[in-house]
Amino acid sequence: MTEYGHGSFEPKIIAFVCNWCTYAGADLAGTSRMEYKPNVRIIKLPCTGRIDPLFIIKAFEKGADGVLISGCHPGDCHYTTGNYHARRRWIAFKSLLEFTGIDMKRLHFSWVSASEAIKWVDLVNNITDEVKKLGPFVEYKGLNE
Amino acid sequence: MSNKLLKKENLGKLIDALTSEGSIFVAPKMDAQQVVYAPVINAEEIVFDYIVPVNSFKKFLFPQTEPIAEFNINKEGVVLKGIEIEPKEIIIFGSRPCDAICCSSLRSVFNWDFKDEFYNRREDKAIVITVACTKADDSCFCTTVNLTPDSPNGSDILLRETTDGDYAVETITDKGKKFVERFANIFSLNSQVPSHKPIADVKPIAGIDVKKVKEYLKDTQHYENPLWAELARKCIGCGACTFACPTCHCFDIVDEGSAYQGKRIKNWDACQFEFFTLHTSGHNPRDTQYKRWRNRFMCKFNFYPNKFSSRGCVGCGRCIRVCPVRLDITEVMEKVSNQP
Amino acid sequence: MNNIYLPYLATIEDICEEAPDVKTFRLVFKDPKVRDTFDFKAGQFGLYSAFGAGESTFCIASSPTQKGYIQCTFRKGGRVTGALSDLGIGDTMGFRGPYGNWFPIDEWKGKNIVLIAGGIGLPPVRSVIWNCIDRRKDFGDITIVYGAKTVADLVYKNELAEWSKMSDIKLVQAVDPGGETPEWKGKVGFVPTVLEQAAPSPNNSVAVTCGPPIMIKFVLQALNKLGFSDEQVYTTLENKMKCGVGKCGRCNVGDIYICKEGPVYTAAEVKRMYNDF
Amino acid sequence: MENTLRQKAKELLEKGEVKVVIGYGWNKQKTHTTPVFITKPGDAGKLVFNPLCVNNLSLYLTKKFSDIKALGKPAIVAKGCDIKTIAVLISESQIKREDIVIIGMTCNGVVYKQELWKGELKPEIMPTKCHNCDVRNPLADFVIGEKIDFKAPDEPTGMVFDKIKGLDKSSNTERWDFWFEHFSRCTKCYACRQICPLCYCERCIAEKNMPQWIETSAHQRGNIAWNLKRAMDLAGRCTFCGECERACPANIPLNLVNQKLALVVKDAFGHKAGYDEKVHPPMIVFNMEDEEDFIK
Repeated sequence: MTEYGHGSFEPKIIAFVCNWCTYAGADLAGTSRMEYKPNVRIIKLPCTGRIDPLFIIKAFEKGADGVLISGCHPGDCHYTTGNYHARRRWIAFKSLLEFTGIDMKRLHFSWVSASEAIKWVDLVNNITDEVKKLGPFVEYKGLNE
Repeated sequence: MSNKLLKKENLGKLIDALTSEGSIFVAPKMDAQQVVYAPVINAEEIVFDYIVPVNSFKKFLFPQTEPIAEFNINKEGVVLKGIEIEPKEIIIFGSRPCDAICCSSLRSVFNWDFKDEFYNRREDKAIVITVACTKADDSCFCTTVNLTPDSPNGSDILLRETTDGDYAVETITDKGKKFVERFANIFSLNSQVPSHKPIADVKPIAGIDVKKVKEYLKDTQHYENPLWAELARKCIGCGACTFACPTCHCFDIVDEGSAYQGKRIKNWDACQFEFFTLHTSGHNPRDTQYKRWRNRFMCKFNFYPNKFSSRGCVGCGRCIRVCPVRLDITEVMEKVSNQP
Repeated sequence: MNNIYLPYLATIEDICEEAPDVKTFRLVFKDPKVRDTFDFKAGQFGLYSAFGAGESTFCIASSPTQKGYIQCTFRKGGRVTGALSDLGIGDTMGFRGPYGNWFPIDEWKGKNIVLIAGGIGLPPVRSVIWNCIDRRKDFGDITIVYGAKTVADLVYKNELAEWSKMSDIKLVQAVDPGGETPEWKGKVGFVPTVLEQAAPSPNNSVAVTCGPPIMIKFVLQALNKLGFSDEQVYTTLENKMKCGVGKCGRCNVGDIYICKEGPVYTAAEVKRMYNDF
Repeated sequence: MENTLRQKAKELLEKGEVKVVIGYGWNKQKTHTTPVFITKPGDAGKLVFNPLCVNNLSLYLTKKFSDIKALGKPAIVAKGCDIKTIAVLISESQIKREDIVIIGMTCNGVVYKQELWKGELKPEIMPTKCHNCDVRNPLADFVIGEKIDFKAPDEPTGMVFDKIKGLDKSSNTERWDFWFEHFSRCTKCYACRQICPLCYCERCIAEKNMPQWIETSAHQRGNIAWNLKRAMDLAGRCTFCGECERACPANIPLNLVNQKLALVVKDAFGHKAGYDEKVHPPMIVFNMEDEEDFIK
């Protein structure tokens, strides 16, 4: 624990994003030369509907301090309804993780469209700050031994 | 028969003495509303009123998950390191005669050809202190498989409860003898012959002839008997019986870790699982549940006695108690005994 | 501590793409001591590790007479073979073995040898083939019958060409009907049929067969028809294995632990086993 | 009641309307009931029904029991709660209603574990599901037993729900420690999965190894992943038959996670599993108006 002194801890955040909206939004942020926190690692998927709850568990298992899941706004799904299905799943999964005692400040959901580069930048910055405040996810990391 | 006595009030002292030396003291204790073998650090944790713990103590000799090697993958190649184990002394207190005998069974499997040092080193450091059974339930069937509630085989020390609530000590092996000598101040000398509590009266199940069962299984023709499918029809294919069984030894070897480093781990596995024998090609030699169940039965009454010259079924009854559909191995033994 | 589960490390020196998804690796042990002393017999197998993925079992496909390296041929199928297949020349993998029994080649001195293989069943037979070729004068006639689904699926294409040129070996190649190409010069038909046409004599002969279970079944029938007794026919049994050393409990056919007492059996022995294939 | 059941079973088999009756029978010592498969009318006398009949036999209607399927059309002896599972199986196209005959048993409750039975059914040895049961008089092809007068409480009550409430009130750390302790006992025997009639996948995610999603080791990492995934996959489907918890050799309180999710699904999507075989399970459909205030 001591090795993570305040301020020196840089959280690892895994973002599962959909190909069509959020990834494009993040891409826009990049091509527009917007600067944002480098703590997020993006994993692109075809659609938020493709995100199995196990992906999130796996991210925590592999050392993520926070997870962000982001896709198209309702109604904007490239596959028409993928994000509606995903939303249902998140409602259940979020409650399950909460019930298991995982701090919901470590798991974030958002809708970011292809044009919302600024929203993406703010989101990542905010989440990074929030997770940074929480410190490393020692509970889950402790499972490694 | 030695004339030593282990007073119950001295158990705490024994635990303290052992744990201060770094040994592990395992005894029956309550965990999640059931009695299990688990490490204890004081005598108050020990449960004395039990029939057999729900788990067997094999996990202390053959851990459910045991790393066997570590590897690092880098540009130059792979650095591989075998795990070295130096187990601590482990005392299994409150074992039952049926459990105690599992050591010789597991040892036979882990040594019939290649020698598994992981098992051997652990077992070498284990001292099994058995308490003869004064109680049994309707799942116990040790006498049916030719054991008794006070049989000494497999134990290092056999304790018999006295009417005063203490234990009369009988050392069975050299290991046990040395142990009693080492703690001479704890194992007190007994001037009078103690009166023992009566040993549990476990009647052999009428209609079961274990010899007959073994003979029956030797005939490869009997493998085809539709009886097997019928008897095992309700089996749901979970691994509860195999994980509870003191002599089930099947395992899997898996790699865990990242792309750069990881461990190779030996994990308990169960012959009851559908994918246990599945080939990559898609072919599965034991593709239906009854075949898997038959294999387990064969393992207990054919492979163990014939191949490993040791005991497969010890009659502890765990597989019966733990089975969610109450598939009773003794009912199968009876059916097989009655085959022409 | 003697750790029976600890593999030797080996470097992949060469990779040959035999057929779609089938590769042959040439492995050289890293430890010079192992490299010099390692010995095995044709028919034995090993457990090959792709670190991080696990271990997979297949036979040693090279001949014991070829020293300094071993070869293995496998088809990419599951997790481990998939990971192995991703490795390249110079990469490190693990090998545990040799395990199991072997073809009693020494007992076959002076006999005619018939080798029958189908598809990916050729590797164990190949070990025997090279072993016999390297000691050619010890044996009588050598007949090889090999077939695969399609021309592309034939493994060891270079070696097949080499064997076909040898005057003291009779090689019959075949592909299943529909698997032939316009250039195909070999036979078209299933292995058992091709075998019957080739009609090797059972006199003073042994036969070795390896391939998919269904092929073996019909090859045995064909051999019986040709007059081979079950004692004259050898085959290998393949089962899933994890430990390779008779402990993990999954390769058994009834009371026979393939990893220890197998994988090589005569057809007569196979017929006496519990029906647990 | 048992006689009527036996009579009915016999009749169905004699007429050839069904080929097998899946029901409960005694074990040899008559201490436990166990699933039996009656194929001959003469064996119908083996059928029993009493508070020890805890198993949810609808499990045997699923595909994985191919040899039972091979026997022919089944009749199943089912309590109201078991019929709920059958309804979910039908709604998920695992079985067709017309392919089975349901012999519904009216039920005053069963024991939580058969070992608790001392000859009398007392509320304290009954599982939470029985205290909240609103299907004591089942809907089935045939209903056997007297009509039972029992009204389920409006709000779910009993140990499972009390514990859920308790956990909901406690802190993240307390909850994490609670589950950490319980999941640490998991031995990955998969009895919870095998006994669950709704865990009918041909190849469970736990057995998929390309990649290995759930580590097979029984260490905490693998155990948590397994238990969370299992619970998640039952969200909106679990009918609270309680078989997983009963089957668990390690006494992990699986009903808590399952029922927590059932409550969440009921609140969020207004769905209760097992009451209508014509309604799709909630996780495969959606509503435009689903809650989304947690999404930024």
